Amino acid sequence: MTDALTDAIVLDMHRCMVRIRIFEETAGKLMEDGRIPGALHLYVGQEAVAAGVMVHLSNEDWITSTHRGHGHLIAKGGEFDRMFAELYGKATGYCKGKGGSMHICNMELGMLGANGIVGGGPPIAVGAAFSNRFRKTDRVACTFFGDGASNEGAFHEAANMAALFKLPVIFVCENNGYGEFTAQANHQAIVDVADRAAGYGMPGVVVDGMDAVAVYEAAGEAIERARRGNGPTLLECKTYRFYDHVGVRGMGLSYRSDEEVEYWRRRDPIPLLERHLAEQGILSAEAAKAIHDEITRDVQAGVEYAESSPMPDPDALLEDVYA
Amino acid sequence: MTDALTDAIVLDMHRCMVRIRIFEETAGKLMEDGRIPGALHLYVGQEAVAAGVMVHLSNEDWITSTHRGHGHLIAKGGEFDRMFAELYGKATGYCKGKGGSMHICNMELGMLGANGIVGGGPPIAVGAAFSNRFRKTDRVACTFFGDGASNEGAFHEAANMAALFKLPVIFVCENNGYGEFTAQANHQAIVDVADRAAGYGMPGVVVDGMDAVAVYEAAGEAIERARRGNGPTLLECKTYRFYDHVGVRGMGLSYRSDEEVEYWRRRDPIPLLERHLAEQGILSAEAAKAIHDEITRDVQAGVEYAESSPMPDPDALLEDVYA
Amino acid sequence: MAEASPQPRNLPYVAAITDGVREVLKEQDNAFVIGEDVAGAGSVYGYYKGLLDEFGPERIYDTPISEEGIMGIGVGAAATGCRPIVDIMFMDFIGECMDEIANQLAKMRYMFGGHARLPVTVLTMAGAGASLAAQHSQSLEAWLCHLPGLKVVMPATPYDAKGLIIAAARDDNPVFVVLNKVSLAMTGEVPEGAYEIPLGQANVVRPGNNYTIVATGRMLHEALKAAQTLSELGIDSEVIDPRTLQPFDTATVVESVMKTHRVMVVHEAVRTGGVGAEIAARIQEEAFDYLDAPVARVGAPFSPVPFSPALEALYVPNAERIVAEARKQLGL
Amino acid sequence: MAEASPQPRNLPYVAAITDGVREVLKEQDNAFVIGEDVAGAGSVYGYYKGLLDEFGPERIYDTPISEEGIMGIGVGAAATGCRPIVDIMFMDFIGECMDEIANQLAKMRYMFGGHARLPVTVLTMAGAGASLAAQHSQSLEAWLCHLPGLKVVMPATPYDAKGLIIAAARDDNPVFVVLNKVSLAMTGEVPEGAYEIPLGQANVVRPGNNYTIVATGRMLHEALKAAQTLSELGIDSEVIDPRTLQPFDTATVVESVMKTHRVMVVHEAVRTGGVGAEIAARIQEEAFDYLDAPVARVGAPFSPVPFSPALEALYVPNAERIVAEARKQLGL
Ligand SMILES: Cc1ncc(C[n+]2csc(CCOP(=O)(O)OP(=O)(O)O)c2C)c(N)n1
Ligand SMILES: Cc1ncc(C[n+]2csc(CCOP(=O)(O)OP(=O)(O)O)c2C)c(N)n1
Ligand SMILES: [Mg+2]
Ligand SMILES: [Mg+2]
Repeated sequence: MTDALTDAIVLDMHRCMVRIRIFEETAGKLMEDGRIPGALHLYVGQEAVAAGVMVHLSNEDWITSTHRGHGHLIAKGGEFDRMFAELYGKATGYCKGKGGSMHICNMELGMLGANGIVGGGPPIAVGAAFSNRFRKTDRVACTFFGDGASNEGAFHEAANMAALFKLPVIFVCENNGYGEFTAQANHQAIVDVADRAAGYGMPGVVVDGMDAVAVYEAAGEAIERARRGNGPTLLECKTYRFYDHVGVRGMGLSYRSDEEVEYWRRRDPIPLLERHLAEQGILSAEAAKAIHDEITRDVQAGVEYAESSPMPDPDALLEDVYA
Repeated sequence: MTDALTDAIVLDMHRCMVRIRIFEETAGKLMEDGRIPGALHLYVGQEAVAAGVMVHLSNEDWITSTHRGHGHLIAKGGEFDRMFAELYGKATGYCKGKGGSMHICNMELGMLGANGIVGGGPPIAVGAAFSNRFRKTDRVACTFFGDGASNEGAFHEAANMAALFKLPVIFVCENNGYGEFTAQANHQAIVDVADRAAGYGMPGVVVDGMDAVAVYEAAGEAIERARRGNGPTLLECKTYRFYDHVGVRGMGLSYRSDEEVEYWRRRDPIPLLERHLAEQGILSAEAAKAIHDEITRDVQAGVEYAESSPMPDPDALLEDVYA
Repeated sequence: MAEASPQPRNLPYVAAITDGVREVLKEQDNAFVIGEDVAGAGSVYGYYKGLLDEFGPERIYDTPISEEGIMGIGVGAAATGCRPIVDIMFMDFIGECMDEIANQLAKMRYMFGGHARLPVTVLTMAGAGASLAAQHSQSLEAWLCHLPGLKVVMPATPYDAKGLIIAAARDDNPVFVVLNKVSLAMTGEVPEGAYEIPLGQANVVRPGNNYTIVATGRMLHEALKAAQTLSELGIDSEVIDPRTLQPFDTATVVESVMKTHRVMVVHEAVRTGGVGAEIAARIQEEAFDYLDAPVARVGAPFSPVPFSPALEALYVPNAERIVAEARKQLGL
Repeated sequence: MAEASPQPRNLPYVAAITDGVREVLKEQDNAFVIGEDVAGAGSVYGYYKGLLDEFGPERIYDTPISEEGIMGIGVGAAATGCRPIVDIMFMDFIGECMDEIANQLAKMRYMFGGHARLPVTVLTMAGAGASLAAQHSQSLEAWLCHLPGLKVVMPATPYDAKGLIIAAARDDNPVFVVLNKVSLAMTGEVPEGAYEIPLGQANVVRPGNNYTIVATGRMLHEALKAAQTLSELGIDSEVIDPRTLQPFDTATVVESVMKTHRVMVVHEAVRTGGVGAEIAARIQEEAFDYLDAPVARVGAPFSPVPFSPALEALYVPNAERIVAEARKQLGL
């Protein structure tokens, strides 16, 4: 069985979610203001998934992420300063400014990168899980991917191989109902991506992705199962992105209704967890606010670090192509 | 409902299967003798699938095939002379000798080619089905593929799109238990490929691929369903190839036991159907033999045609690259 | 171009693409557009905006994120009588469907002994300079030009975008139209109505006497800027936009070189193994005795596209780099 | 080569591959082989035969038919500490995993700012001449050589096959070893024990004075035959096998050309857009003043590989064609 849910764990998840939220809102505004170049895909709304899964993992467990990857990295232990620096393209960023938002990574934290290729993560995670087994560790790999990504052939091949080899990998589908501007009903004829699991011979589990505790429980079982050598699980988390595919606009979008957004906003995973914490007497509203304030300051410090960091040296252009 | 099974239909299927069998055995020997260049993947053992599906189709219905494609073309109406000529690389072949066994085709018969790429057929068939719908015909597309091919991403993407668009396409998986030298249990963690259907939102049906009548019935339903606009079906036919992946050796192979081959040989679809035909008084043993003899002569004539046909002209090398 | 209307009209590159596709949908009943987010959203770059309303959902289709499947629909539908316009959102993603492109689309006709016709038009977005990093900034046309059976065009201007799309769609072969994302807002004259820029014919954009610059796609504009600077150094450059990379109009380039005796090839793609290598190899094959200096090549350096704007600015070729390379080549 | 045993021993190319992989599995605990039908069957061409028995199922793995997934295992396992040897049965199938190759394998290190190491060795089988038609006969190394982050080698002999495989596997970067199916039975000296052929160094196989032929892969042998014929015409050819195509040893080739003044590049791949274009472009860039004739190129014509033996014989470059092209180039 998975670790019993202690107060400490719930508080960890809460802090993690707030860290992601404030980082993302700040990053989004910096992009809109033209301070961060390129395109940012914000994780806002989906925080419970990253938090609920990652709280089970150590730095020796691997994850692969997506184009919407900041949340995964924060939950895996990413620091604001180096992350912002990367988004700014600065030399002090995790990737020396060469990766940016879509390729941000930290190998020491076991984070095998955001990925600009939809469906890019699963095959790599299966490779990492293969490696864990090969190197005789008991570590797992978790691959995060979207409902849209579940239609890529790469997902299919990775899932089949993982099940065949009974590899310690968890396929975490963050079903936010859209691939870019295309609603799920217009990209697949099924409602639950988890229904695909049976076709590979692995369990498929659906969980409320707005409920960190529910994600925690379901992920814990899948991870335990993987660690015990019983193979992969497809864990589908039903969630929602509060903003547009790129950027910080949430409402008034042509491809979804404001009512739908409001419905999901009422299910915002952070207030949901905070209510739970308050009811259980684990964290008062004031204490929660103090956490938000502290994290806001940390995020601000991160921005300042990034702003004051130098751009990469011209020589960096041709470095790191080969080992 | 699908057409009632008349004696004429069963006799058609029988003739079709015998045509395939004798063509293939002959072709295989010609390859072993070095008269046919390259590699031939023989369809022997699987004839009931091609026959049971194709008897429902007209020249306006499309099929895509595999590297193991002669049987599909014969069942779709391919003529021995032009087929042998193609296998010989002669100018009179269906592809003017440019395709050979792995690319043999006949567009007028609705046969979109054998395919050297495993998993190559399904996306093309989905395109053909899309085209049928677009051009407002009631024609269907059938795509044949192996158990091994079901692990290619291309199959996944094609199946998902077909179900999403409710396209008139039938995914006919010929599960012969092996992809080359790898048994199914070593390439996927499932027993029935049809289990994948639910993950796309289409029906999955398993049928005895050694029983032409059973294939006929199941295929008929799937095709009818498609024609009525109700979308695709994944039809899995359990079958077996009597010979090696390439060539005419059947026994003494390292990756499968002779007992296994013998088990399936006892289920040879042709004697099976002939017993049925004899029992029903539709076709006596002598009449059956006469069919075999007649087809043997036709095959021989086809070989002679091919042998006496000219090689392509050198100019042909650079022709047909562009329209 | 006979059909072009005489009325001058300026449009941005993005709208010229729309206009080209619109003309195709109007004139070809069997044409349809298919790709990721092309219908409802009109593509992430908006170049199909309005077409769904204008032509209806039977002519423009959103798909799942399945590049190999999408390209397969192109192949299967084309072989059976349609004229698909397939959209691959970023050229960087052609790797996802490279098998479908190389082994089916490019070869089916030949393998079938001529018994298939594949009138597929593929639109895809290439180019760096938008801080989109290594997986959303590539120019991979060299892969396609190495594949017999395909044609490849690279429109540099709004006029060319429309005219080449129409020509591509009228052609009975698979044609890749490699678009440039940084050019989307650039405006230029685009006549109303259908007109076609013949495939396989280069465009001598700036005539000149003693230097030739062959520049593909957006690099045309950098080459024109460079030509301006070079003219101040007494070099009168002829700037040629091949427009079509496959089949390549070697004759026009060679003719120019016979006049100018010195030539540079410029593209945005990685220099090593880019189409510039083939062009350079051909020039020296066919105009060897006319060359007063080696054929020069300008392209991206040998690294993936960096994210950081500071590095990307060094990465993408531009007028300055063209001038610098020309001075080196010409000993100025 | 210091480690090579002195004992001469002849092996066919197919066994030299096995021997190379065997040495790698012996010396690198974190190396494993993965691919379609590589374990039980020892590959369709048999070049892993015996390794399953020798090293056990923890070192050699059969996979489903899933090229993108297989390459993904290579990427993920390499980034996390293994040294995978990935087998892609036919080079024609790299299109199935081109995204994994181009966007993950080649770029991960760079995108990650150097924080990843991808010691993946990819073995794959190229080449025409076996009546396997358009989808089982291609030489697509040009796609790979256009991708910064990859290395590419093409062994022409049994000796090189073993030595280049070992060098590839010892390198900390992704290296593609492009094998040739028609060479499998060819024998040659292959020392016992581990030896390595340094990546990036060309091999001057036949020294000569007044003509240079640069020939890749199996074409080396055709070039050597052609050199023999040419010697009867008074042409003393130097024949160079680059061995590694990426990084390419331009210096050795240029040095030869400075001596001989005339050069031809030969490969089996389609001539247009093949690596020969890049090599030719570089030669004229770096040895322009030494060239007495344009750099000539011999490669496959611009069509898919035909099935018919009658046509395939015309398709694949050979000694005759090399001689004919050389005579044209040299005016003999
Ligand atoms: C191979 C590939 N195809 C298309 C895209 C363009 N693209 C980027 S994000 C995206 C939508 C992904 O949807 P989903 O997997 O559901 O993730 P979400 O954005 O909802 O988190 C698309 C189509 C891409 N980056 N890579
Ligand atoms: C993309 C691709 N990968 C691998 C191969 C090599 N190959 C040819 S046939 C085959 C096995 C196919 O198995 P299955 O789909 O079950 O068909 P069967 O041979 O059993 O009819 C393989 C791996 C190929 N032709 N194409
Ligand atoms: Mg989504
Ligand atoms: Mg099979």
